[in-house]
Amino acid sequence: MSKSFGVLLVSHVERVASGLKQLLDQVASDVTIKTAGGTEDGDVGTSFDLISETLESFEEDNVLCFYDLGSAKMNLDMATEMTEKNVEILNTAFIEGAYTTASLLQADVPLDNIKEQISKLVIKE
Amino acid sequence: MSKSFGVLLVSHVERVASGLKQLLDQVASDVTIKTAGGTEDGDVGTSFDLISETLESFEEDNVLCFYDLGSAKMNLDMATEMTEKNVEILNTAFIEGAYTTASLLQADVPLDNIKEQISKLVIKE
Amino acid sequence: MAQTEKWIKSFEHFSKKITDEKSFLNELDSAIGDGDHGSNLTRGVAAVNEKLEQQSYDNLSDLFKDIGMVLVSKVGGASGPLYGSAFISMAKKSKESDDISSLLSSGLDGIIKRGKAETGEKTMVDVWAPAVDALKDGTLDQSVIDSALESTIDMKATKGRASYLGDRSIGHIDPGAQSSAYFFESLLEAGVTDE
Amino acid sequence: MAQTEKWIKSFEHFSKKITDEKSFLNELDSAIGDGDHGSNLTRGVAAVNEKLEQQSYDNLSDLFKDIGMVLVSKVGGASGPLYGSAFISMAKKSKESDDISSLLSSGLDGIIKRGKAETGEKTMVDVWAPAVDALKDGTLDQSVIDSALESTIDMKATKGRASYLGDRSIGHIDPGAQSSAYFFESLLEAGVTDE
Ligand SMILES: Nc1ncnc2c1ncn2[C@@H]1O[C@H](COP(=O)(O)OP(=O)(O)O)[C@@H](O)[C@H]1O
Ligand SMILES: Nc1ncnc2c1ncn2[C@@H]1O[C@H](COP(=O)(O)OP(=O)(O)O)[C@@H](O)[C@H]1O
Ligand SMILES: [Mg+2]
Ligand SMILES: [Mg+2]
Ligand SMILES: [Mg+2]
Ligand SMILES: [Mg+2]
Repeated sequence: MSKSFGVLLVSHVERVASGLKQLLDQVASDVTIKTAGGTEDGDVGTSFDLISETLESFEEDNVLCFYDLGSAKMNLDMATEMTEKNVEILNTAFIEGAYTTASLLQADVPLDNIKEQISKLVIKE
Repeated sequence: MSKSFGVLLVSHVERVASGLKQLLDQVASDVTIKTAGGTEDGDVGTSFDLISETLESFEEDNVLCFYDLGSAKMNLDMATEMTEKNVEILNTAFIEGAYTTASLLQADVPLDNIKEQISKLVIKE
Repeated sequence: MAQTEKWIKSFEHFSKKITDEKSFLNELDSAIGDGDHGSNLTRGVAAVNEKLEQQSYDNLSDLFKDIGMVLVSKVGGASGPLYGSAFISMAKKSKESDDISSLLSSGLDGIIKRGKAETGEKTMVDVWAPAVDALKDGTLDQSVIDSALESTIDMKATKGRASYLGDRSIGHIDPGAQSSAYFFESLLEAGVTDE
Repeated sequence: MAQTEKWIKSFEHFSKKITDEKSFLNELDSAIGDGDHGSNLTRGVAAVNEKLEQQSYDNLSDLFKDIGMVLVSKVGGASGPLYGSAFISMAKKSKESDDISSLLSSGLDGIIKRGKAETGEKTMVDVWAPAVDALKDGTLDQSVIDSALESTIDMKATKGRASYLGDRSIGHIDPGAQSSAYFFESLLEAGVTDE
């Protein structure tokens, strides 16, 4: 845990989430990046339990979350309401927002600047 | 080939491309969706050869392409210049743009309307 | 019959309808979504039934909370957090009231809080809202449910997956509205709504 | 020595520099990118060398075309289509001219067409553009290359991966500018630029 923010990637598909992590790890090797992809049975969908467990498993107190489609957001919202962690859900383009954020976290850019920079990637809500 | 447009997904990571196809297949079972993810060795990156071969392999004459990061776009541009196919590269959020487009192709929405609908997802270039 | 038992009875009706109509719900969802609404809810209600068999309840709050959490955990689609939030919201409300229209009204609040949909956006809210209104007036019956359900056909979806389809979402029943219709029918059949 | 041989010689120098400095290029790319620029180009030049060993060339156009296509195919990162487009563009140009500054000028055009970067965006263009200008004036030497390379340090990247870093891209040498510096040094060393 060398940065104060962790990143959680929530996708309907396990491979999308874990593949995206692979992409981000290349540019943000010191950022903790975790995934909650698919349902617990490995189907397409999202799992509140998986999201919650993954959130709790961060050493970091602050977690920035990215998601693919709106129904993932609802599970994320619920998990956020039930955790002690300081969670922020970003409504950016999933891959592009997560990529930019991870790059900037790696470079120790402050959160406010990151948010400003990714504000042009907000396409949801 | 039951629709006049195919969809090509180009990602730096094989799993992201194939996972996204899984997500789109659910909502667009009659749309031909193909992927060119990662390099030919399975590393993170994109491959001009893989993109070109995949483009050629479409039965459809018209292919709509989505990509994750800018360097994928360059390989896509080159492949586009070298094919006889009618290729259009969309600069939308990768997952969200491809998802919306596939859904609308499935519902036989004309291309112009699709483009208008995804214009708010354009975040690149 | 105690309210708790009536609610359990009602959930049994709901389970059966969902499970029997799984393919139909999937079909509705195929037209304007990803085709899994029936499968999602069938998985959810099966898990709830398992839970209810193991447990006995002497108050509505515990019952609703368990139903809600199991649905949230097991459904896997948008309808999981939505129905889940309805029950969790009812669990809270039932600590201060067992009035059926107050309960379901807070269930609706839970859905709206979670999904941010208003009426007219072609979602389950378009069945829940008129049904709750009718409950308040004491006029909830099958015809209220049917016409609420049918009203979703001409709507254009602006929330949920169907919203990606824009105008092409028009002309179809919303799958979540259909499952919600089953939900309110089950309440009527189990007599939960009789005071 | 014929131009073709000089160019092959030059590419050998370039290959050796890239391969020797692979880790350094990766390091530069780690700071503002994904850390693979050295590995990408090493893979690319190795594949070109294999091709050149199998083939003999009596004209620049065939040579450039083969180098360009192999780089496009094998590099796997942005620098593949960029260097590739430079060589493919030079292949076309060499059919009408073997003037070194005309050739490299069209190489630069190829890069710009592909990457849409202007000077000042912290990319390989910031070495190519001043180097081509100096070639036209007959003033290209190591110091021109060095100062072009160093000029990228203070630039903010607005193209390529480094652009995601915004202001944080400032203070680092651009990896593609570094490999391009090797490219022009190799031209000097092989005497391609001597008329
Ligand atoms: N934001 C929302 N607000 C209210 N209801 C919604 C919302 N999003 C989706 N729904 C309801 O959920 C139903 C779809 O559920 P389901 O198929 O299980 O989820 P998913 O779309 O994730 O596959 C829709 O038919 C709609 O009634
Ligand atoms: N649009 C562009 N125009 C010109 N040069 C670019 C552009 N994008 C990237 N580059 C160059 O490519 C280099 C990175 O190459 P490389 O690491 O091989 O590719 P990738 O970024 O795909 O990993 C950068 O340092 C820069 O010089
Ligand atoms: Mg569904
Ligand atoms: Mg689903
Ligand atoms: Mg790189
Ligand atoms: Mg790379």
